[in-house]
Amino acid sequence: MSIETPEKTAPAPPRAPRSGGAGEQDALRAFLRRVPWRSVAIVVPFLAVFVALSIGSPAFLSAQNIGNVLDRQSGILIIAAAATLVLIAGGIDLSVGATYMFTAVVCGTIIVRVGGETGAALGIIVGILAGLVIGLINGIISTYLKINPLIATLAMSFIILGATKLVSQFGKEGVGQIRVDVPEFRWLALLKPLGVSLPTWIAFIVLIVLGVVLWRTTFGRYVYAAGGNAEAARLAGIRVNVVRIATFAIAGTAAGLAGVIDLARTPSVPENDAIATTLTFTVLAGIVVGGTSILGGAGAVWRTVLGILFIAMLYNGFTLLRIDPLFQGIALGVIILVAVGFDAWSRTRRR
Amino acid sequence: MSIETPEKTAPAPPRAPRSGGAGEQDALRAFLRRVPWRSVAIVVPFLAVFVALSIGSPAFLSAQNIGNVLDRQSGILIIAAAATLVLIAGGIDLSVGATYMFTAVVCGTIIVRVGGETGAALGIIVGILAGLVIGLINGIISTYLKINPLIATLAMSFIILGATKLVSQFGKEGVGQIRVDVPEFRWLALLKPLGVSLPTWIAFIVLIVLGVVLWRTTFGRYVYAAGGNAEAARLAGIRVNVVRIATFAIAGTAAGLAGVIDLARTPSVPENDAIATTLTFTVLAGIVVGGTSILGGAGAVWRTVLGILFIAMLYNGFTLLRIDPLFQGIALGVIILVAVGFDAWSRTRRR
Amino acid sequence: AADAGEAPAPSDDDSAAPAPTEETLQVAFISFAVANTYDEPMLAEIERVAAENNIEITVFDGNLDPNLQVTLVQDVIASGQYDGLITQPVFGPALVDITRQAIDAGLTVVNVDQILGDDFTTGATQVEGLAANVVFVPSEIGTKFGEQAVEACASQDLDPCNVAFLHDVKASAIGVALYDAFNAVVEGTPVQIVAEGETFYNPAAAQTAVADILTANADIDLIATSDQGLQGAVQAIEAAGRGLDEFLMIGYGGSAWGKERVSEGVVYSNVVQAPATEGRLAMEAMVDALRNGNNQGDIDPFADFPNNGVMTRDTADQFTGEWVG
Amino acid sequence: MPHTAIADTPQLRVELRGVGKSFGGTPVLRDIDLVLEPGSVHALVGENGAGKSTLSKIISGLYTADRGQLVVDGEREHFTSPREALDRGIATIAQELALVPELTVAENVFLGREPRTAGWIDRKKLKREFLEVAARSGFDLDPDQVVGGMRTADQQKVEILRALARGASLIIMDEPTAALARHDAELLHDVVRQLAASGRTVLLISHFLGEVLALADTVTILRDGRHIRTAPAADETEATLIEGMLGRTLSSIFPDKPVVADDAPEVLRVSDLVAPGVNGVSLSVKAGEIVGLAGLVGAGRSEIAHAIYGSVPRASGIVAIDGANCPADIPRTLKKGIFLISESRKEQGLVLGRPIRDNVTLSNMGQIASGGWVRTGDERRASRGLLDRVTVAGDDRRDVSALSGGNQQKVLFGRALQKVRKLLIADEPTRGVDVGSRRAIYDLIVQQAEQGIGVLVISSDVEEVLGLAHRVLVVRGGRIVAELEGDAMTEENIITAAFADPITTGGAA
Ligand SMILES: Nc1ncnc2c1ncn2[C@@H]1O[C@H](COP(=O)(O)OP(=O)(O)OP(=O)(O)O)[C@@H](O)[C@H]1O
Ligand SMILES: Nc1ncnc2c1ncn2[C@@H]1O[C@H](COP(=O)(O)OP(=O)(O)OP(=O)(O)O)[C@@H](O)[C@H]1O
Ligand SMILES: [Mg+2]
Ligand SMILES: [Mg+2]
Repeated sequence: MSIETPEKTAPAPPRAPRSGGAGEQDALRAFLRRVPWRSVAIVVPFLAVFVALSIGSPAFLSAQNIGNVLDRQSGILIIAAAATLVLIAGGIDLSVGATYMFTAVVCGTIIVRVGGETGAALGIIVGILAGLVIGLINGIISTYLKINPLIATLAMSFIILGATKLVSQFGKEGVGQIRVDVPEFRWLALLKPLGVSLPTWIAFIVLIVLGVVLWRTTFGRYVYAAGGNAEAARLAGIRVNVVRIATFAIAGTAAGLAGVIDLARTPSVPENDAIATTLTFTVLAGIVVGGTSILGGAGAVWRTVLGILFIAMLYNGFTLLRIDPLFQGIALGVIILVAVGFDAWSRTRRR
Repeated sequence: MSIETPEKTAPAPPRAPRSGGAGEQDALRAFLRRVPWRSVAIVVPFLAVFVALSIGSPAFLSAQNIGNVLDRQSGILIIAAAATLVLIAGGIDLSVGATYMFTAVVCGTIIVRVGGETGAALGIIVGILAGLVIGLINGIISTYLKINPLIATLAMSFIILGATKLVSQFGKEGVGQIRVDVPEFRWLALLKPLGVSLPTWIAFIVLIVLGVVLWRTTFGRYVYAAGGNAEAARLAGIRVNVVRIATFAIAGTAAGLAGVIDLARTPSVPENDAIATTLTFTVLAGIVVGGTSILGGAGAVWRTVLGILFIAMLYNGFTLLRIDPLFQGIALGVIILVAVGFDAWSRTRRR
Repeated sequence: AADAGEAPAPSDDDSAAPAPTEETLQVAFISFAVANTYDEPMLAEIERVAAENNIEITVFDGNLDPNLQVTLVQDVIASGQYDGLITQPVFGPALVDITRQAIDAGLTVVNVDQILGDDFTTGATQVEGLAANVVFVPSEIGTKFGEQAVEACASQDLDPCNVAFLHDVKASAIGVALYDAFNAVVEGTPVQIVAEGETFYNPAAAQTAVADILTANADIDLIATSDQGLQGAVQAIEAAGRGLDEFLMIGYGGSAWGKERVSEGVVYSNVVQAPATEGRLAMEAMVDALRNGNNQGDIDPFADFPNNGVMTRDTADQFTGEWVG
Repeated sequence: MPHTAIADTPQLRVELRGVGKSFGGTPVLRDIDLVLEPGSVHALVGENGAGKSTLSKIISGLYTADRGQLVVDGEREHFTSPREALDRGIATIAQELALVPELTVAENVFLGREPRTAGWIDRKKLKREFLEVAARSGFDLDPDQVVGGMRTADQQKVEILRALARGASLIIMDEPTAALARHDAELLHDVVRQLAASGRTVLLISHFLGEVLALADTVTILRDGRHIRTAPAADETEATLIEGMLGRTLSSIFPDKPVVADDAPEVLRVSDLVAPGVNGVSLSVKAGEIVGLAGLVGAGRSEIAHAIYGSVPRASGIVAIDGANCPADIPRTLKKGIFLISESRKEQGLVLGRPIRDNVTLSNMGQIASGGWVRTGDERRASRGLLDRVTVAGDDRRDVSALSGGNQQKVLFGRALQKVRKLLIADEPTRGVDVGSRRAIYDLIVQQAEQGIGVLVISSDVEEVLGLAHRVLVVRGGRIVAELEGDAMTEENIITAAFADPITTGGAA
């Protein structure tokens, strides 16, 4: 599992409404204070569910099942990790689902139209670049044009979904659907280096890179600062708008990459706005369940990974345990409430 | 049109990061400062589109068409107005769509099972009460249990949608659907006092009431205070949690009312989670386009009405003008960007 | 790459001869969802027949949202620009009222593909005054599907025969009707549903569901689901490193993809749906009603299909595969 | 109904017995005994983080004590919310402004106590009562102005009016004058005296010892959460208070001014600068020179600082560092060697929720990173070194919001020290800072000047400007209206210039 993304040195505690100077405290207390309760908080229900499923279903812990879960979540994990940066920097991107679908359609259209290895290579590159461009546009309108990122990316997602439908007209031969079941392209999903699917590897690498960028680079610091206190960041010499645009660009590129990967996995594009909306929703739900604040300034990639995998694990478990689909929603909701409630409770305890 | 909901006395100015200090200003400046630029900002694109459509399509301004638009938006307007209170008080309710669907199913099931006038009356009452109860639960878990309202109501919506499916099993006779095409109930949608549909009247009254409550009552002040600065509100002796729970309860009740009204209009319940999600999405989009902040503390009911009707008017216009569906999404996105961009631009100008 | 299912040639000469001199008529088509592979051939046929008869079609995108469809019909009535209306309901009960209003407003209304009304077990018209009703009946599909499940299991003498059943949307009206009919047929046979999932008409979702089902159940014999579901199932089986021949598969939908798999023998059989035929029949009925004032009433789109509308390996080449899948 | 009539306010005797309070295991208050006599002004002094605000929050119901009792008029009370304390007649002016930004002045003042008829706000009465309260205090505020856009000082006045409007018997004032200019502070002093004369109790927390001695009947000193002593104010002097607070003596609040060489080069030259709130400013600062910018609140001093720093667009004019033009773009001004410590550490300075370490190094990541990659070892050392220089002890991986106000201010100072600069602008560097820390900050400013750095100090505290600066520029209406040097640098001259009628001096228009 790719949850070992390095942990932030000092976990961001909730912003206490007000506090003063800490006099002196002894070493033990200082240590206890430093134990990342908030992190533990979400890790505990995650592990609890993991253990429960391992016991409840013999198939759960099988290499195949874990492999399946990770493989199918690779796209979402990539997007969610990048979207975490956007949130931390104080933005929000509601267009990732639409971008994901758009890039898949663009990539597929090129593969169908150009064909062969050239087509596949071109499709992959142009698909990812399309994501980058959309991300840049999102970033620019929500910073320089000062449109609230929520509306900016919502409106963008209408536009992108519209564009998707137009592009897909070119990807079809006559009446039909873009289908790219060609080996020149599908290796992207079918290769299994060291027994782990290529999408999983790609996701793993992207998560590590984004996690480390956030944790150990100046850019990462600027991302936290931009979201934590934009005015202070600006006065400290950080180009907040540039940082925010960069996070949007990263999210767009990630959505592009995920769209391309999932196209190779599927390998066809369902044209359905609801899928785009659901994806955006799932991504945000995972991020928030992981504990990253939508208000910006706090959060981490590893949290998002936990949040996304937590929900994915539940769905996987429902199927393995043969829980009637009619009851799955209720179970999911209750488990999330318990998990997040535990998190909230442990944070109150901290004081 | 019911957009004449009273305006807040003092328009909320943007929180300037802090800018050039005007030392002393004369009366004119003081007056100009108080002109509600922000309000004007969203009114201008609204009127522009309204006029453009009136010119572009002869059918647009017809009593029938305007009546249609208002009638079909009545449920959404009711929910959105109430959800505006939740946002202003610093919460957010992602479960309104699910609640809407749940109450419709509960109401429909009772009407089918009990039958007659008793069934209709009972269905209406229990449906609305179900909304109230859900709202109270939302409020309690997101205040006293300290679960972020975003996650709390998201998880609740999974639970409610699951419950909807279970309840609907009882509402069907055999393979069919819950259908409540009985006059004892449908008068709710079919009556047209003074030529305007009853749902439109109900929406009109609810909007006026909520608008005035927000504008002129102490409760309204507390709603702004709870969202604008919860700590300050608490220090001033306001029971912030109670105020927030009340807004959630209002939103739940509104969703219940809207579910009942729309059931009478339709008069059957589609079992489709996507509809619930879309409704929540539409409601939030309308609120945000109208200019209410999702960060709380600022906004107004009339803004929400404008935002919802703006989007509804655009869709209506697309149909009347026979715009190719493939281009509608793009057009919608671009127009929203322009409208909100204008709003943002006029706010920058203010300084 | 999948070849697009060619639109079936017009089966016979039109009942209403085109009369180019007649005035151009306006017909609105309230689609299920415009960007949808199942709907595309239907729309193409509707437009082809319309063009031949000097009729202009305006397409509206229902986008899988019944409320939106109601809204669109309201707008169509209010605009006063249309002579005819074709509905393809996302959710039959929701459109009943507004369709009545459209009929009262003088529009000629034809319903296509999906049930308009609340009874999903009959192809009979449920709204008085429809010019024609050209639908598939979910419970009939379910019955045929159940029969195919029994046959497929019998073909390999499996008793019990463990079935993974993937709903499209379990709680949907169509889903319920189809599943109930399926169950009614398989009751008392070796067919046993041991796993369920949902596809949401999306191969990727089906892939996920089937992967999990295969992980949890070592002994699945037959996978029963729609064509989109089967696409996902094939991906999942291949991804799991299992052989396609280890499983019996039956589908419904009658797509070109499904036809191909049936003729290859990968899929045992496929219960046909016929969007293009439906589109053609619906538009022809519309022309007939508008130009000649003839209401054709209930039309069974499968009337002319061979083998009771079921593709098997032997009969596959008698079918067209009307949509791509 | 708000009771605005003073006569019918009951007197209240509030007592703390053995009160203790800890946060996360760290004791913040230990065994405090305190009696607040009715009709008196009781001052509470102590270093930043001594526990003054915590103590006041226990009385006002925001916190509950872990140990000990709160006794009001002989009854044991156990407030669980500010609401209960308010009902008992205890109102608070919080240290951090607690206003609702989107509501108007009058609405904020009467928040929670609106004159109403069955839930409806009686707007006429609201206004009338507001005017009454405002008149009583002497503060001039527009009741209909939205609070969010107002300057800090005016917001502070709203906060004060709110406590008055409650008609409370005990009013807790937590550093009410920290953000007020002298004139407004004096108005508040009158109010405090009035309150005490009318039999109410005022608990005053302040770092201005002069103010404390002038107003208070009784003074209580806290140090590290411990009660040091309570004594009549008449028995105390600034020196005894400081000794009690710090546990050591402080010979003088201000360090000696460094010597500026006559031939010291000019580091900063500003010519005809026009920007929002700045109406044509020219000034210069020499290497090693400390220049003070004085003026009333809202005079435009902060605006001048921001225009020089380049954080707001300039309409015209030139800012030159060492003779080289400096564009209005923060990263580039930083490179040229200008650094601004802005006036509001919470809004413009610190990233709360992030570690102290990140906050200290934020402006100069290049020094501890190669190619964007942070060398954590270097960062740890750099951060430790800077924090040692500004005397902030403890683990620097803690959230910066865990520090007391004074220490937060020092963290910001540490950020300025990370690199050798040419010009340091310090805007209200000691707002809310205790005497001990204040001296530490002055020492830092002087150290900087001694190294040849030009310093521009902005302060509303005239004494501070006089005590630190070699030269004082008085600002009014976005212009420099006076330049005072040597013997001309007197409080009277500054105040005269700051208030002077524009027509007689012809300075402002
Ligand atoms: N909510 C809280 N959580 C944790 N620690 C706190 C909290 N509030 C205060 N503290 C700690 O309690 C101590 C006392 O804080 P307090 O605010 O009472 O100081 P103060 O005397 O008012 O200081 P200042 O003069 O800076 O206002 C400080 O060490 C502070 O860090
Ligand atoms: N509504 C407003 N719009 C624009 N500028 C404002 C507004 N309210 C306050 N300001 C400016 O913001 C600045 C910061 O206010 P603050 O109370 O901190 O003043 P100050 O910094 O003490 O005064 P100075 O400007 O002399 O430094 C003020 O100078 C004031 O002119
Ligand atoms: Mg304090
Ligand atoms: Mg200032």
